[in-house]
Amino acid sequence: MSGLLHGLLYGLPIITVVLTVTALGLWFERKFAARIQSRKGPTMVGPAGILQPLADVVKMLQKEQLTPASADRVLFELAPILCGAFAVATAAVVPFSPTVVAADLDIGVLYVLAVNALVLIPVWMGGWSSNNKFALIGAMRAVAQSVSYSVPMVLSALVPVILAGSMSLSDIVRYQAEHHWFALWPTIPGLPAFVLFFLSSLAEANRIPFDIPEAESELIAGITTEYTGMKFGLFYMAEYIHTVIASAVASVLFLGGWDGPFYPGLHWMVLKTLLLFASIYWVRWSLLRFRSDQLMTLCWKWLVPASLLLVMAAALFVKVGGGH
Amino acid sequence: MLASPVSLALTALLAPGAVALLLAVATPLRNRKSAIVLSVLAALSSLVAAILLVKGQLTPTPPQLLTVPWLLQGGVPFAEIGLRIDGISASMLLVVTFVASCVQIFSVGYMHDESPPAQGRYFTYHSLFLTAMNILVLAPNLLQLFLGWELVGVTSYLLIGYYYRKPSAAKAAVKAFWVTKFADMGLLIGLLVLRSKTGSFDWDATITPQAANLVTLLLFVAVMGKSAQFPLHIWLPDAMEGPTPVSALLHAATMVAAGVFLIVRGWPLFELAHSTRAFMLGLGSVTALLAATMALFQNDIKKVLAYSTCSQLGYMIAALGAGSLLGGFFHLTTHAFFKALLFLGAGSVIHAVHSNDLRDMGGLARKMPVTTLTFVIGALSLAGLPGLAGFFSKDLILEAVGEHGFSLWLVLLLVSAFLTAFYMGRLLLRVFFAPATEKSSHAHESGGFLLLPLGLLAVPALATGYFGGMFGQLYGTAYHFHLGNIGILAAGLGVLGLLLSYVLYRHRAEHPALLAPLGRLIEHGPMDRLYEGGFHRVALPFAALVGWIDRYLVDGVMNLTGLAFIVSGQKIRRIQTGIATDYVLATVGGVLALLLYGVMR
Amino acid sequence: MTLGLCLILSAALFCIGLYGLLTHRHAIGLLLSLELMANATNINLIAFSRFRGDSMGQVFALFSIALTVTEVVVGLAIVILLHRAYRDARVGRASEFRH
Amino acid sequence: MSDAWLALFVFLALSLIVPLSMVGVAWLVQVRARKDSPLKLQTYECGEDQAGPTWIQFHPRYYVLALFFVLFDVEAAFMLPWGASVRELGVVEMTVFVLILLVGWGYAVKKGALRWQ
Amino acid sequence: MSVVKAKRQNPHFRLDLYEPEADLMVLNFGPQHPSTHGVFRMQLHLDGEKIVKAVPDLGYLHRGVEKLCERLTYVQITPIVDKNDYVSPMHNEQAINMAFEKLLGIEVPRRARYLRTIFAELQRMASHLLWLGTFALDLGGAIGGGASVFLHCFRERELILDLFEEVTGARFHYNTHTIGGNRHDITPGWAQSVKSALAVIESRIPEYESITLSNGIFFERTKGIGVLDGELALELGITGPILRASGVDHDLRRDAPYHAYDEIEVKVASAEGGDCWARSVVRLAELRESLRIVRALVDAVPEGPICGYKPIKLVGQVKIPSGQVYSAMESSRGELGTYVIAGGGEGNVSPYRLKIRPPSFHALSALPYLLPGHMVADAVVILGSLDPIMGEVDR
Amino acid sequence: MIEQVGFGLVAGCIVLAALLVARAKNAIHGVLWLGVVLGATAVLYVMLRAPFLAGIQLLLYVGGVMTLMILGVMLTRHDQHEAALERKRPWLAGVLSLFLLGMLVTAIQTSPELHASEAAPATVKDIGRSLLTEHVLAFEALSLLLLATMIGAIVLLRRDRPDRLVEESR
Repeated sequence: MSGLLHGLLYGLPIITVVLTVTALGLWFERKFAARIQSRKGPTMVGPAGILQPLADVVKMLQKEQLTPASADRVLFELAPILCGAFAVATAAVVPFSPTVVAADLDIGVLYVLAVNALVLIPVWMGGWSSNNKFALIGAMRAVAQSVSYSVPMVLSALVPVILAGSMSLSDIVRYQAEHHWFALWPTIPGLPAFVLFFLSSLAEANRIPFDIPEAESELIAGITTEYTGMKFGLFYMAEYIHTVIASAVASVLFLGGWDGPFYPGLHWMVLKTLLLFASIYWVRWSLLRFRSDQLMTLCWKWLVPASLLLVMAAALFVKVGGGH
Repeated sequence: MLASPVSLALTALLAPGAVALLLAVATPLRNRKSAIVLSVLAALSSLVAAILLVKGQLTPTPPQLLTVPWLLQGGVPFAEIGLRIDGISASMLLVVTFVASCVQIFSVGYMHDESPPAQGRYFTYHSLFLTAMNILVLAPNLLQLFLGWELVGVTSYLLIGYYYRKPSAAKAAVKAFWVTKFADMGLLIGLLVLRSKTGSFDWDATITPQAANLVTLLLFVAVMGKSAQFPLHIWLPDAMEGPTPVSALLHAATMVAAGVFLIVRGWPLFELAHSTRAFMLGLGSVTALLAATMALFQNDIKKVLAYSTCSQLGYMIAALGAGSLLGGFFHLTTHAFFKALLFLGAGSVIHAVHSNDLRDMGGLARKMPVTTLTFVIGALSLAGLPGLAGFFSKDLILEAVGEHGFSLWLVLLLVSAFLTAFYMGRLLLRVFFAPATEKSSHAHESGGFLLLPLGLLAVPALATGYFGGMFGQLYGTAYHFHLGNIGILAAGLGVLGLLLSYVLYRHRAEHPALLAPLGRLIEHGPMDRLYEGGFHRVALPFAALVGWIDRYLVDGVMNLTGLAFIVSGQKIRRIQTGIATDYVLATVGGVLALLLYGVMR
Repeated sequence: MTLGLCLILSAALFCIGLYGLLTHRHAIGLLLSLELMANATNINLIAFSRFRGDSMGQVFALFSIALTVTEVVVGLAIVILLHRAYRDARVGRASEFRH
Repeated sequence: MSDAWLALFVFLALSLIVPLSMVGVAWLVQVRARKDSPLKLQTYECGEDQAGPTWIQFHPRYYVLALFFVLFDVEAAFMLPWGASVRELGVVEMTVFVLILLVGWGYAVKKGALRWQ
Repeated sequence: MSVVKAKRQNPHFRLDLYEPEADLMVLNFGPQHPSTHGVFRMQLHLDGEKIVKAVPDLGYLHRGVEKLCERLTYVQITPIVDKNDYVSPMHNEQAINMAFEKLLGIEVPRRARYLRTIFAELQRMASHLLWLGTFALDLGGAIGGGASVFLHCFRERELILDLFEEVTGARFHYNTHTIGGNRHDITPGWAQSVKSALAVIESRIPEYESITLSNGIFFERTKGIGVLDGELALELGITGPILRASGVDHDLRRDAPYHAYDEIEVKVASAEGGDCWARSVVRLAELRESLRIVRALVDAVPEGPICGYKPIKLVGQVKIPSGQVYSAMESSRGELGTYVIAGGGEGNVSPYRLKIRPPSFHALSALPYLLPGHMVADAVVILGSLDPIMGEVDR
Repeated sequence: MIEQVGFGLVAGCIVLAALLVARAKNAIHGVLWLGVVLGATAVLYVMLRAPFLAGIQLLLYVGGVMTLMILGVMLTRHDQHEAALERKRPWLAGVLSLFLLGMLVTAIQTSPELHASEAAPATVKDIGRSLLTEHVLAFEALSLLLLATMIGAIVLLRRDRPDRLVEESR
């Protein structure tokens, strides 16, 4: 029974905080992008426009929800909900501090990977059920991109597992706190694996900056073309939530999670997450898009073998006695 | 020691085996040059393994066995298969792999003009043959030997029929196959008899002399087939339809010697079987003489060599019959080398002249000096010229036969030694030293791939004789050469034969008048005619009778049953809808019925 | 939750899969039903592993999952080939096999 | 089932409730059109009528990509338990495993099966 | 859809691209699409994401400008044609007035010619900046790096529009050219403003180049995409930067000088390759070249009248007797020609027939040749690299 | 208590979704329902103290096989996706299946109940050790199988020339 209580007591605040951070992140992104583009960004709603995301949500809630006549109705309605749910679900196993973790599973890494593999399904569902060609092309791109990038993601997630000798996220952080952050040492499997993991976990869910399935200059709005109102909002939100949580997971796996001097763990964790989060937007607002096939080639030709090599390198490192 | 004998033997066995399998399966690979490279590499690695094995066996070691049980029947293996490594198998392995390597290298040049797929096929067969031969050589018991024996027969069939578009080649292949298969029945029955008498397929099982006689006699039937002993020798000359390197490898050096090897391997049995050995001595001597006479008048260079092979195999059998294990095997070895050399030399000549016929050749000594030199070495070795390999082994045989006193068999063997020298002399003169003909005038020396194996083989053809001691060691018997009366006599006969041929054929292509009637008789192939007659008189009427019974009695019954099946089949075939789910349904129904039955019971 | 209950659940799943296998016409439907049946067997493996306190069942289930995945891969490739040949993925059309 | 898993299921339920409630609220407060218009429910195709069906048959080459993903995922599934206890286990076995798979990868790259277009 | 039929319809249907294992998806790309640069439709036949056949469909922005011109007096035409190529209105005005002047045989004063040249080049810069921005938008998306480039380009374009505003009072549809010269003279400090604006733009050009030409992603996305060979380009009547990117060195400013181009040397930029990359290279080089020309001319503007025609007081005042003429100039997109048959209308105040030859129209005709074989994402890039302005295509 | 309720929920979920798979009218829906079955099975695995297998089930089955299936459906023609509706002899199949179910249930009921062992459930490390020691041969053989599948599928699906097109254009 204590499990139920624990889930409730930690789950609710975590979800709330994640949502809030996401909203703040949205605001931050708009400000940040505006700065990059020599604009000011939102200024009207609240101080420095900080309540703009809230205004957006209210707007979306009010909008009329349309379901195209020729769509597959059930799947069409279901897709955004599942998408949002899966995006939040990953947060369950992330240790935000030594104690703040909703469910400290001993196969946490596997759970993260599995949920990531699932995100593809609602995305595809949304695209396919719209019965819209742009959405369908977006869905096919989403499938291809997710499946491709899930391979290097899984493999690079193996690196910390091997180094720490455990699949529990908490254990991995604890190990890093006792030794060193994996992104720093052993640098050779660590740092590239970090970059690989982070990028491919974004790419896998077709998230920024790998949002080719939604590339609006080509596909209008990709899979969300037919979505209106809050259902579109859910897709949109899920994207940001996912980005936040992917940042959190990456900082747990490679950047020592809550480990850091002077400040309590939670602060460090939030700081690292936000830094990664900001770096994504930095990339996003300054780079052009790859073509989908170029991304795919990049993944299969280089990232997959590279991640395999990293895994073997990590195993060798452990075997020769590094990190005890 | 680089590696354990077992792993060496495994290498020797598996390298060509793997290549054969790979080439058999991977058609794209087979259709390219890679087939040749792979095959030759496999043969060479086998050779290296064999050399190392022999080196290891030179110090006295107990036989190494690696066996796995086969065909378990209630926990008891029906037989075992595996490897047996001792002096005999190691030395035989060396001979086989050495000749095979030489022949494969030779084939690279010889088969050069064939299309790549055809070459690939050829080399695949070669690898297969080497595998089969190694299975045979390394066999720990008669059953596996039989396995290898049959496989070798199959590859022989494939290689004889290599030019399958040529009717004569196809016919020859079938003939060889059936004759040897017929003989192999003996081996099979012998095997079963052995098993029933001793409960195993091992040749060193305890057995009564009587049973040994029976078994060995049956085995010897197979040997007669494989080693082309009279009267089952008829397939060997026809087998010359295959490519010449094939003749060199299979039908001169290794496969036909498998029969001899069987006797050597089964010596514990044959040693007990005195009557069989007496039969062997007689038959071997007769074959030696008969084949030698037939070789006299052949105009096809390969047929001369083929009959000569028959004759030499007769020698070996006679030696074994006389009880000289070492003699038989020693001659097998030397013969393998010089006969392979001769065949390859003949191949080189045929390659240059584009004809098999002796009458088209002549004057090649100038044009093909290397071929000539090596060929002459081989021929003189075969003729038993003192100092060359053939002399020592032949001497050992004659000594062994003559050990029990002067006998008819010794005379036959001596005469055939004389004849051997005579026809080889004729061959040499006709091919190399006679005036050039139209065809041979355009001939020129062959390329490196053809000459390299000739050179390689010429060395043992020259020198194997001096390694008798080594072979003795491998066989666990002492060997000391001493020149006895018989040896001098044989050598003298050899020289005489050469001289006579020089006198008779120096200036003329035709046979001298003196020999003409004999020549006519033999040219028409008395044995073939005998077989043909037998075939017409006996087999055909019998076949007709069987055919009648078949057509009117059996067929009638069969047709009736067939009709019944067709009718019912047309009804039943509705079940076969071709729809997978229907089959699943039927399966489930069946399973359920079975379950029900189980529950009810 | 007892072993018996797990086995009954697995049996039910298996029979549903069998029903699907017998009734579906579309090749994809057949594959789906096969998946159900494979899943049923995996449940069995895990259940036995749980109630006997033995890791073997899990290892086997792991292998079984991997094998099922390859089965689906090949199965779908065949479906696609069938489709390529007949422009139709209904197994009934493939009854031309029998000719 | 340990407490952590119970907590996880609670969390999953919560994470499903969040988007559900959002959609629910949106359904309550959304602006509704006074009159239905079939044009509004038309599928968007840049303002034109749909040209041909959307749910078409796709090319099999997409399948090869998914196939490789699944097979590599299988590989990863086997690498996970190994990775968690590399310290006690061998690397060679896994190296062989990986190398064999890389052969398949090389084949696919050579045949150009991993392209997307 | 039968394959064979499709082949007959379009000789450039790429048969080798289509493997009939899958259905073709027919997709309307436009008219309401973010990347069609206006209202333009391409019907794409897709095999997966690969374009097998492309049918451009235009006319969504047809306003009947040419017909309208027959009802308007010569003076009224200038502000109307401003809206044709709404990205470079100056060129439209100049082209139409050049035709009328040629018909009337009026000499334009030297000062006016200088001003016209400066305006033309400034306009070219503004147009190319806008092209760069939208092209980056096509490549990078409105929510992404593309938007950043886009906004930066607009920032610089704004400077040029400010300059125009200072002279003409309008930011977009200037109506500043008239028959025989200009209507507005430059203000006293204008030359200085021009130079400071140019300095800003020049300082930012390396920035553009760093996010385009020296950017790996940009290279990957444009190199070898949409290759148009010079021969086909000539055959299709394509002119301007697209033609020059295909290796044909042709520029009216140098080859048939007008305005003050005979007094200044124009270094024509051209490139080999004919792909989107080459087109980008050419346009960026032209940006620099225009900058150089303006800078050279702005201090050398001679004194004198700005109009060689009597002051116009009424719209019907200009009367052109019967005659016909074709005159052409190099706009930002290529040869902008005007063909006028005068003598229609009541009292010779309107043209009998007026035909505009817009360069974008010809550029679009290359689409069926360029698109097949590429992917949907490339279609956007190719279209963007052609830089069509639907206002002048559909007129 | 919570276990019983949980098991009941999960089992109900599995059976219901499985029935929907078997009766699916649209192949895509069938695939998605299969996803529900597999996901619920993962929960069952968690209850059976096999969390690692649950994760693998999600990763491989739900993530992987579902994707494959979805693509498989999209690679066939859509007008036939509805063809799953056409079914054959549902009565016969139903009776057979029910019969089999009855027999199985009887067999399970009559066999002696196995009591839950209190042995510690297998951990991930146990599985890893078992894989690379006892089952190392099967493990390596699996990699060969995967290799064969890869190559086989590529070869199967490869086509050098679109021959149908050639015929048509003649």
